[in-house]
Amino acid sequence: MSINRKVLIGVNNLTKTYQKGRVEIFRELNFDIYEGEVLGVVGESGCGKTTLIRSLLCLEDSVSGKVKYKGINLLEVHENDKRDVIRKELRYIYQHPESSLNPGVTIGKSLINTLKIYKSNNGRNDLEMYLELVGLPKSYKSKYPKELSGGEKRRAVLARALITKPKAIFADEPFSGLDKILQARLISRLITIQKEQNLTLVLISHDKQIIQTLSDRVMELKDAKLLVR
Amino acid sequence: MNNSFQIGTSQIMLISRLLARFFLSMVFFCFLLTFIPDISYVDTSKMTRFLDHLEVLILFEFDYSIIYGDSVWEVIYTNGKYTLYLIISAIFIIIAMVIPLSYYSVMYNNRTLSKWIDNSLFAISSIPILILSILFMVLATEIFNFVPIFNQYSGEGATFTQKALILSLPVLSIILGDGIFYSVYDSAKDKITKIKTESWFKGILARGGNPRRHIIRGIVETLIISISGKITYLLSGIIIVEMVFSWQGLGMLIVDVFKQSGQKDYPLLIAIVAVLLIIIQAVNAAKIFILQKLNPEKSNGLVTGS
Amino acid sequence: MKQPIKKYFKPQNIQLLIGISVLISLLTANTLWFSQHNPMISRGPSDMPPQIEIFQSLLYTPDISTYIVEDDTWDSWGNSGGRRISISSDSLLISNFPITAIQTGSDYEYHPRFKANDISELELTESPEGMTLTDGSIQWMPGELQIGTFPVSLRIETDSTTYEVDYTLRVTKEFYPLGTNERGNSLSGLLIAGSKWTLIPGMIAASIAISFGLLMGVFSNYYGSHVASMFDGFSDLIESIPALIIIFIIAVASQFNMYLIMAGVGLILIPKVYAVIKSTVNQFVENQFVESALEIGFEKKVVYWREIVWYNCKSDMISLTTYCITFSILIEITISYLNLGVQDPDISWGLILLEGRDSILSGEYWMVVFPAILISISILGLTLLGSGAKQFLDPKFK
Amino acid sequence: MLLHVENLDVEYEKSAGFKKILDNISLQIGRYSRVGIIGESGSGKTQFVHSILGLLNGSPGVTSGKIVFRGKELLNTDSGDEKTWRESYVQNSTSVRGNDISIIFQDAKASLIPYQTINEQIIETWKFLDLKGGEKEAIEKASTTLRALNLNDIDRVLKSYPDQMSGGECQRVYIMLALLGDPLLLIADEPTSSLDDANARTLLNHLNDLCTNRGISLLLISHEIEDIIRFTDYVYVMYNGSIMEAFDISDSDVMVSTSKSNHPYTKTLLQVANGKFGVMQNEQSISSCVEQNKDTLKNEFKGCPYYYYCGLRKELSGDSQNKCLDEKPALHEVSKNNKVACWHVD
Repeated sequence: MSINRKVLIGVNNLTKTYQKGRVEIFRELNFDIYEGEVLGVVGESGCGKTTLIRSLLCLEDSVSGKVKYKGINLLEVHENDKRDVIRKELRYIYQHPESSLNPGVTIGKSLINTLKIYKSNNGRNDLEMYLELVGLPKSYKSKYPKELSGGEKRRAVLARALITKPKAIFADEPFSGLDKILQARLISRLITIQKEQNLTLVLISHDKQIIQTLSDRVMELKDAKLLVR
Repeated sequence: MNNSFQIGTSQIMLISRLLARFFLSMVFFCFLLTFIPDISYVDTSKMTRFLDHLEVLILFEFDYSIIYGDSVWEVIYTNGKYTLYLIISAIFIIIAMVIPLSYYSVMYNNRTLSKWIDNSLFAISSIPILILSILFMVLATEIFNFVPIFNQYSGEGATFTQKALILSLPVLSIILGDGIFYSVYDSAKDKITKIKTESWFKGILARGGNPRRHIIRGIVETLIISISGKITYLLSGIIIVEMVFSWQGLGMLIVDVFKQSGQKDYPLLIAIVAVLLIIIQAVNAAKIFILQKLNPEKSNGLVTGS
Repeated sequence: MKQPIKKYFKPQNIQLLIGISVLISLLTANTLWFSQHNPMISRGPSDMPPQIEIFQSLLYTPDISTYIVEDDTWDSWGNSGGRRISISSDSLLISNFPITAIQTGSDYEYHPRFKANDISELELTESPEGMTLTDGSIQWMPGELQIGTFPVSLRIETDSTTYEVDYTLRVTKEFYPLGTNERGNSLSGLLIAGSKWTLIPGMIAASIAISFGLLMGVFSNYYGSHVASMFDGFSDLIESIPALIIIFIIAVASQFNMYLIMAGVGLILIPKVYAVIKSTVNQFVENQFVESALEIGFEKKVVYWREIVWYNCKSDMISLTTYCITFSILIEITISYLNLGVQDPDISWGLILLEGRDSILSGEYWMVVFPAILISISILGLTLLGSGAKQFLDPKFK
Repeated sequence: MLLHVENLDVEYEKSAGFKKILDNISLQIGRYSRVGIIGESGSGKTQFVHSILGLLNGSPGVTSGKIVFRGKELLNTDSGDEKTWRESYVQNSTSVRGNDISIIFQDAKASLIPYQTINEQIIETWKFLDLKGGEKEAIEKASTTLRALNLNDIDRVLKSYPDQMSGGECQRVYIMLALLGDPLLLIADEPTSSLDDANARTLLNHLNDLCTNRGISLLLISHEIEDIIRFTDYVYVMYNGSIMEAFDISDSDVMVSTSKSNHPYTKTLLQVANGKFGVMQNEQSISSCVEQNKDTLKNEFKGCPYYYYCGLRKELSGDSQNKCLDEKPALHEVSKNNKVACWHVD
């Protein structure tokens, strides 16, 4: 993987404090995310790797430093135009599928609702294309999240994220809680999609083994320091 | 009244919290009183009238009641006994009936009898307390040709069954009417089915143990919470039952005060409502202490939310 | 192995069926009352038992007097009527009671059954014109003009003594299926008239409770914690005092104006709706659903109002509305029964119950039993409607 | 032979009909032996273990099969009509729990009674098994077992509630409770999956030593293949309710190379365990895997459970593929210590 790729997001001296500055999660981190690469973020559970990515995407408060994306510092973007600047292109996938799927409505309906936001007119066949892409049969669009198994829910969440055609996807523990073999199936599906769409993929996980085999570069967060390999 | 319990704070804090709630609702009651049209307050502004009522409450000016002449406390004492009897026996019978019924219906739920019990309880629960008490009256007069009104009790010649009827029918109609019993029974049943799916329940079974003691404890826990949630509802029921069976309790007093035309007896009204609210807070306090005893692990220093 | 229940016999379909039928009957009763107004409560004889025979035999024991006739005495005018000594009716030898209130044109038939079996001869000593006694059963077809009360007496001769049984028969022109009260109003008319105080005030209370409860439930999360604590304080305050006392105050303050009282009922039900909505919305906030919906690009109000409320709280709304209606019916009959609600010239179920109360002593139960049954059925029906609709709307993800 | 299970079937009633959870499972455990079961979640391993102790709560539960423990029949579905064998099954399995066979669960903290101190729970379990000796002996015996599992400051643990203890401590306490009645067989249903890797390994080591010197045979269930291979001698591979392969690894203590096992599913499992995720290419395309779940739900699918994913099937000719589709292969001996359920492996 040649390193001289175009930098998608440049981060310098990113600091996140907690309880009004008394507790520091991490301080002055500098790293770059290249376009089209698979970046792994590893660390013990509770070491703040999720908060690192969430502060990157301005989902956390009391964060200082500079996050340069297309020349704008994301941290200074005002609250109500975050929707157009950040959310259009940078997608964050939550760890638990329940927080991304509306339990009261079928998978198809929630995907169509997301499609409508991104103004893609041919809703019907787009929906089926995306379901097929993540490996769910078309008949699943009339099912409710409750009727799906763990792996299938995660595929639906992946489909929902891909619909927004993001430039980069930040996935928080997308495979935790699944069996090794199920994780393996999900991973190979994710990799094939990432290759096809030349997507930047940032994976957060506490399982070093998976991240090692998957990502081009690995960032390990250990007691507020960042070592990149 | 949220049914969570504040753990970790010491007992004094809990008592003060309940007292604050009691005082706040009394102030709210005095504020509501100012809306009652009354000839003696026709010219005074609402504010002064509100302060008047508050003064009665805070300075305990309960020595003179307009209807009954003698001091309010005498009236409360003589009539309060009967209402207290109704409340205590209602709560006691609910507990005594829910534990076996819910245990039986969940443990042997495939039997038709338990289904029959559920459906009939659900049907009865849709009958309001007023209707149920009137129907009980009709049944009593038809079968025992004796009208179970309160003043018959002290009358001579009242046989044992008549006395028993007079005492039991009001309590039964409070419990079964308006779905009070059914909702407590239902929450107890849900709790048992939930316990049966807990992994510590399966743990007990796996160790060859007999989980009956734990199921009963679970029922008692839900009972306390759902009864304390329903206590204000129970008091409304008591007012109705006292009117139908003409019991000389606080409920009848309240209705008489409200039915008075002209000068309303405010000190008596405030005193009665104060007593009722104290009963409500007492039940809440009992709930908190019993729950702390049932869940010891939650009370020693661990701060957990509701 | 038993097959799972057929699709259409599921419990919620049955509940829906009962609920809708009760709702429709209440609505028809309302429209009937508003369209015809007074003529339904026609003036009839007072304290008439229900003319439907089963009800009359069940709910009313007619007063029958029985006599023993000394056959060998002559009265002063020389005819052989003989002196009559009245005996208490419970030593009556007749085991089934006659129907004593009928309508003109209906064919009346009464076949007395006797406890003693040594009956030698039956004879109708006194009867309205046209009544016949044929082989042990009295038959009669009252003509159009025969209205009013007619005494009937039956002589029964056994081997040892002769008895005589008297009762009065009342014939009316109109048909009173459920009987009449002291002032002669037909109970069925009264009940239909009374139904106007069920759905309309119920809708008032429900609309207030649901709208305020919903707004408070959503805004308590929408605008952050200080708003939430204000709403919590408000709902705790209302719930701390027993509902009936607050209703009494509102009733007295509004001089028994039912619409204001029902608005008060709506106010009292707000905390209940608020608690349900708040807990559902809190669930979505806690498991980061709101944050991820915002992150994917929905606006805040779309997330709250469509994703959470419209998709997930619809079923709770319906079951809460039916609860509010049943609660307001409950309150209406209670305060009218205590004479603090609907006042005399007006009609409501509570008032009928109040009138019926003193008729219990005199054994006329129909004035109490019919409204009681009707109220219970309508409350049961509405509750079933609520729970059936709730299960029907969200069977999938519950 | 300590425990002998013969073609056990378990079915659950679902809205779409009856789903076969276990399809004729047979298994033997000898005295002092170590047996492991590998399988994905949802392959029915937990249901199998619970059915031995009669802890299944779905209906109808066990439909046919035989379970014999030390010669005594716990379950025998062809010994009379359903009512009698079900009653004797419930009776026997309850009598066996705690003193002959005991089980430890996945989430130990949730399997302990939340509102009782560990002390009270020991005494209560002691009374359940009505063992001789008073409370002092119970605490004494419990502390020796806890020391064997090298739990530090036992007195604090005895007085505390489950919420106040870490996952590892809870699991050790629960193992102690399970061994209080000196059972002959200990079933460990994924004991370490809620712990992180470090103390999972130490816990299993202690458990293994405890079982060896107390002569308790161990049935270890897990989806972590390394634990199974390190701690057991005989391994059953379960997939979708039936046994795919059973092989003996007592002689080879080194990490089993893929050649040792023959069934395609076991091969994929072992490769995934070694971190080679590229292996997925030799499986069928993933979308077909979802169709397969739907069919088994309605019980019409009589073919091999691994049919949809099977990589081996891709190179086969048409008619041999139909053989996989319409008939389920039975376990047959392939070599001295290896049985495989696949038509095309011999």
